[in-house]
Amino acid sequence: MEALFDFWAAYGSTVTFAMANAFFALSTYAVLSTGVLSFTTVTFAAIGGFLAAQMVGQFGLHVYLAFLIAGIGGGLGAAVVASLFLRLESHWMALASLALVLITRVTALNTPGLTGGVNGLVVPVTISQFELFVLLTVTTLVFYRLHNSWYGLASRAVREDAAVASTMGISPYRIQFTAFLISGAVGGLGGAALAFTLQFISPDTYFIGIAFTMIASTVLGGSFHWFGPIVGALIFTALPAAMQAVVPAVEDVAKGVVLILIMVFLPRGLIDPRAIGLRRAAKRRRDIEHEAEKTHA
Amino acid sequence: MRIRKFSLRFAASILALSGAMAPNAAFAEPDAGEYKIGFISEATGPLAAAGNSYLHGAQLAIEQINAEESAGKGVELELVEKESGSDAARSVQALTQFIADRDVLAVSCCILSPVAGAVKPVAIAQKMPLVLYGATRPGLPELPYVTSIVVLPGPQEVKMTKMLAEKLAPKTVTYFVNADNDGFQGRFKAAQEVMEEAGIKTGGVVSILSADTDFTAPATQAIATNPDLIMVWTTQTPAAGIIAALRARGYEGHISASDVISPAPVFERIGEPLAGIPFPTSFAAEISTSPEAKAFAEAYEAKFNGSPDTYAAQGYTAMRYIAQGLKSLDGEPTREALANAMASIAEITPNVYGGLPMKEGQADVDKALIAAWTKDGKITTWEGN
Amino acid sequence: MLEVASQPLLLEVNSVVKRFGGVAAVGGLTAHVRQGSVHGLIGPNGAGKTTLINLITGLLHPDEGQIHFAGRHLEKMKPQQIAGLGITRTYQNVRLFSGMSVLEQVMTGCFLERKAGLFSSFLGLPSARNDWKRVREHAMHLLKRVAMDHTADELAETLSYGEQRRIEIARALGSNPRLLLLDEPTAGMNHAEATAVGLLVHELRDAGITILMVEHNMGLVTEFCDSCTVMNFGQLLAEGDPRSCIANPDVQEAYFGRKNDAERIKSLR
Amino acid sequence: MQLFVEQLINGWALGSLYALFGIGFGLVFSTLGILNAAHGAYASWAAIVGYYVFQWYGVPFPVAVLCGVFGGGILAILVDQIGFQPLRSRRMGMLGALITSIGFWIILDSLAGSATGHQSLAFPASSYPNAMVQIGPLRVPQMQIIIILSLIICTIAIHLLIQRARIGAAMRAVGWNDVAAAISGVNSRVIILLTAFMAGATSGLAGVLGGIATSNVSYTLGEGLMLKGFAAVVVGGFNDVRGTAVAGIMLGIIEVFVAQYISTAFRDGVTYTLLLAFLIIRPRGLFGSANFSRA
Repeated sequence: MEALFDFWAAYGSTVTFAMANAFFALSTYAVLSTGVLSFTTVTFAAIGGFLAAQMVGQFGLHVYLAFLIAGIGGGLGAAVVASLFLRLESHWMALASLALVLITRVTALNTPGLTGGVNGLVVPVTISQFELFVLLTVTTLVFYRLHNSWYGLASRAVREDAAVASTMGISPYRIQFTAFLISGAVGGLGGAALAFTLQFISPDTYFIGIAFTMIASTVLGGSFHWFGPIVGALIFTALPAAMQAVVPAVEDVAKGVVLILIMVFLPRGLIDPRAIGLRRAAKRRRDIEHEAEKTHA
Repeated sequence: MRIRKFSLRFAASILALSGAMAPNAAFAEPDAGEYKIGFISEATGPLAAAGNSYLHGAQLAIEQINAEESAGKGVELELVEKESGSDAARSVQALTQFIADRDVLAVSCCILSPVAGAVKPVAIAQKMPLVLYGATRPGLPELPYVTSIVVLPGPQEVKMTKMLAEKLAPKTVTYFVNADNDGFQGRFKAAQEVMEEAGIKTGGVVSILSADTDFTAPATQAIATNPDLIMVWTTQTPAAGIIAALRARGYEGHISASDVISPAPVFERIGEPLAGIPFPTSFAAEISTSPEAKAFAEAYEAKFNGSPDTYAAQGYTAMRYIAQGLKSLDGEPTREALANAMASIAEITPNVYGGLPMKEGQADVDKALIAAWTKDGKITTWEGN
Repeated sequence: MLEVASQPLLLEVNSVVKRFGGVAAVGGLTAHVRQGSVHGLIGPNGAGKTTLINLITGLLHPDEGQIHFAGRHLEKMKPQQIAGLGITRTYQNVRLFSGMSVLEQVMTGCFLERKAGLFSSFLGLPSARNDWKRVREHAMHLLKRVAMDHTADELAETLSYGEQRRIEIARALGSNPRLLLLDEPTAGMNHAEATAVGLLVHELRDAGITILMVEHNMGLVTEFCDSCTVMNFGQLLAEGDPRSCIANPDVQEAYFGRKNDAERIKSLR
Repeated sequence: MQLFVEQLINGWALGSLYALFGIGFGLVFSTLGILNAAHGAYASWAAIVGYYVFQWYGVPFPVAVLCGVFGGGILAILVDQIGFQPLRSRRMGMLGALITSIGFWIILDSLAGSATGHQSLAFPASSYPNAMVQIGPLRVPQMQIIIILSLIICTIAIHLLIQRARIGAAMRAVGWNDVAAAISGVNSRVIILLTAFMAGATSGLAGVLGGIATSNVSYTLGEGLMLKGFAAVVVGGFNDVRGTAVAGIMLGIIEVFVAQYISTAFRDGVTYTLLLAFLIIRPRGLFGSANFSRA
């Protein structure tokens, strides 16, 4: 029992970080599930993180209120980004979003009044693992509901074939714009979650590291179902901790190798509803053949 | 049993609190056994070069402490490392893992001030003694749990700047400074103040960023101000690059730098252009004369086949500090007792600096060495040539 | 026939030009589709038939000319707006959504039929749930119509090509269109299957849907189309009653001239 | 005035490095459709290979540079064949290759860190031309002249190759549509290998020359080049090496002038804002042609 307790204490923080990363992965998934590869989650996270930190630090707001403001701030940021970026073709879109990540850091570095500049901000309060868990559960519930709604159906159609979807009366722009709003809000929440988890944020907190963690988590877990990013974030966060325990010398190399292996052997990620359908179809075909053989015999 | 232990420990802590003068009181000894010290290392990532020195210094200290039994009779310390790559999130994770391990009594961490800032609240909240070994932002230590054995910048720089003003008598000084590093901003301002008080003009201030690598343009900019002395207040990689670029572009005037250029690999990389450039440091193996410093340098040389730099000295000191605190405890040591014991230490012994007073959990050295590389790669005392 | 000829025009294509890098895929074409008719669009490969369909549905925009649909100009509209007017289509190479079940495909086609807003459907309000159920039944009904209801829960991409075509038709019917554009609906089908499609087309027409279909099978065109347009090199070759169109010597030459073997072409299609 | 001209040349040389790197990065993006996060590692490794070849064998400067360039090219081929080739047959699009390249980035950077002992190394001053050349009143370091000339030569050579030679036509075909290219008789495997090699070698050249000129051979070398080279490619337009060259030089000069005359704090901000502005207002870059699209 005590050993279990120790284990939890040791790796509890990994779970906390995994949950924070799950927000980022879900935010990335929100746009990716409408066929947009975007790194702008980092920007939304920065907006949310610094907003939340300032709300709590400067104005003494309650953490929950700070989360709310972070989500709204991220969503507003996303509205601006979407209106600028959605006109671009997919490749340019990805590049523009990458450029925005770089700009976000430079901006954060040069606005010390808001972000603390190079010294960053100490976030004076924290949230419990349980609160974070509840928040993530609620967010996940949102994704679950969206997945099983008209929006979910339309977004999948837009992702698979935007042109075909548009001839059915689905506006890809509106779906993708909505996706950005969701991505922004969830990214903002994630930024706040990270701020309250780390209790210290600086412009480097919201930089390339998060961008790659979230993309990798999403693709690793699977970008075709909301459960994928969550699984991906958990694995991708736990991986370094596990690697450190197993092969500390080549931790980073091992992380990279795992990433490549997964891409080569499981390109659609761990959670893939389509694979289930394909397996079922294959089984059915076998059954039919089986039946046919039986009747022959 | 429990009550007796409690009262004993209570007595011990009273003693420890009241008597920093008697930290090695023979009657109070921790129980024999193996205890772990957590070390959040930075052996990969942007600061790996320095990170390795800190780690080596700490490893050597632990080895010596165990051999000498200087943390108590039968007390065996084990150094447990967790890598952070200078990343705040990974550092926090490493710390919480140490906190979860009941055998870990204290943790040492962090080169970067922002990372230290991230780790600090966790250590305080979870009551884990944390000894900072690299971060220099003022105000980081918070008794009893967070202490720092790194000397804050300031006095050393002032001392060197005064010396330079006096010996070189420059008319114009141009400064290089890290735009994105508070520590160096502070050092630059302290130096500039000294110079301007002495009536020496500021020719220009050239800002660079830590991640920069190309310094031909900044060097051109600095040379164009026609300075008699160029003071380089930047982190290691830029400092080395700036000095190389200044010399490559034909600047023949005086240059000064900070202790970032003291490690041997920097000389290996830049070579001759570094010769004769003064820098302040609190430890340099070749010119620190105390027997402790000599012994440390010899042991380090034997173990790692290279002379220790100022970072190694800090890693070494951090472990010595923890051992000294541990030794003053009685019975089964707890983190809280260790933190209190360390908080009450006024002088770390033995130390390689020839005196390292601790004030409010913050190391403070007033002896600064002004050193410089020779052409053949040795550090000597700078005489003002 | 007379009956159809008296019907008002539903779709008018007026001197439409579409160029791709200097080559005119459609070069000043004019064509008319009457309401309540089954209109064939025929012509050899590369004649610009699919381009025309893309122009009508807004996937491409004409460089010159106008397209009218029930009195509205379509030239500058976005595909989703055109779909909103009641034009839907199928594709030459079946374009079903990967990873979706058959029912989901058809429900996506019913997107315009939904009444619940994003928010109420997200909150799962009873009205939204009822709406979802209604559309689902509608979709099932459409699947039954194309005789694919038994595959509702299967992954569409695991089905045969002919089955996928029928699902695509069901999907296109989802929003109760006024004009249905079928791009080679019988490609890759045997005669019996193709005839079934022809019968389905008539059924749809009788239910009030106007149909414009690209078709290579001359037998089907003469059997099922009320009128037709023949294209070649992006231009109009003939328009009118299918039999007279095919009898037109220009059409004969353009369509069968080079190979001079209509039967062989038919069998290849 | 002299300062102005000297800084102009400094900026030009710096920008030439960005452009050299960017040409390689852009080649892979426009021809193979891969957004390659590992590209910076090619430059780091090229510099490291050049450094160790010199350290171990004491070869003359041009040989060390050539070895580095060759190393960069070979590395690019290895990464392509191990990481990207398996994805090609599956039509994974940009995302799959991006993730794999992130994996390679982590691995190669980490190995490069080990190879250099996490230190920043430097070529000894005696190993390369490090004198100053007197041009009128100006004194210009020899390395800057070498860098500037390297970019000019590489740009012209690669531009001619792509525009004139048959290989270039084939590369464009593969870039346009690999299926169509295969049908038209282009051996796309050979073209892919060749493109990868050229890309790695060009970026490698930027790495070696930059490593020498800035006395900084380390695993972080490529990262810096990557951020700015990426900007040069976007501003210049992906499928035109001339655009990348001009944009790179421009960015270098702007960067130096912003630092000299305005403030270092704004330097990167100006670069990236310019980058974003180009993406949004003129996504095809300075010289980009209108018909580049890969849906």
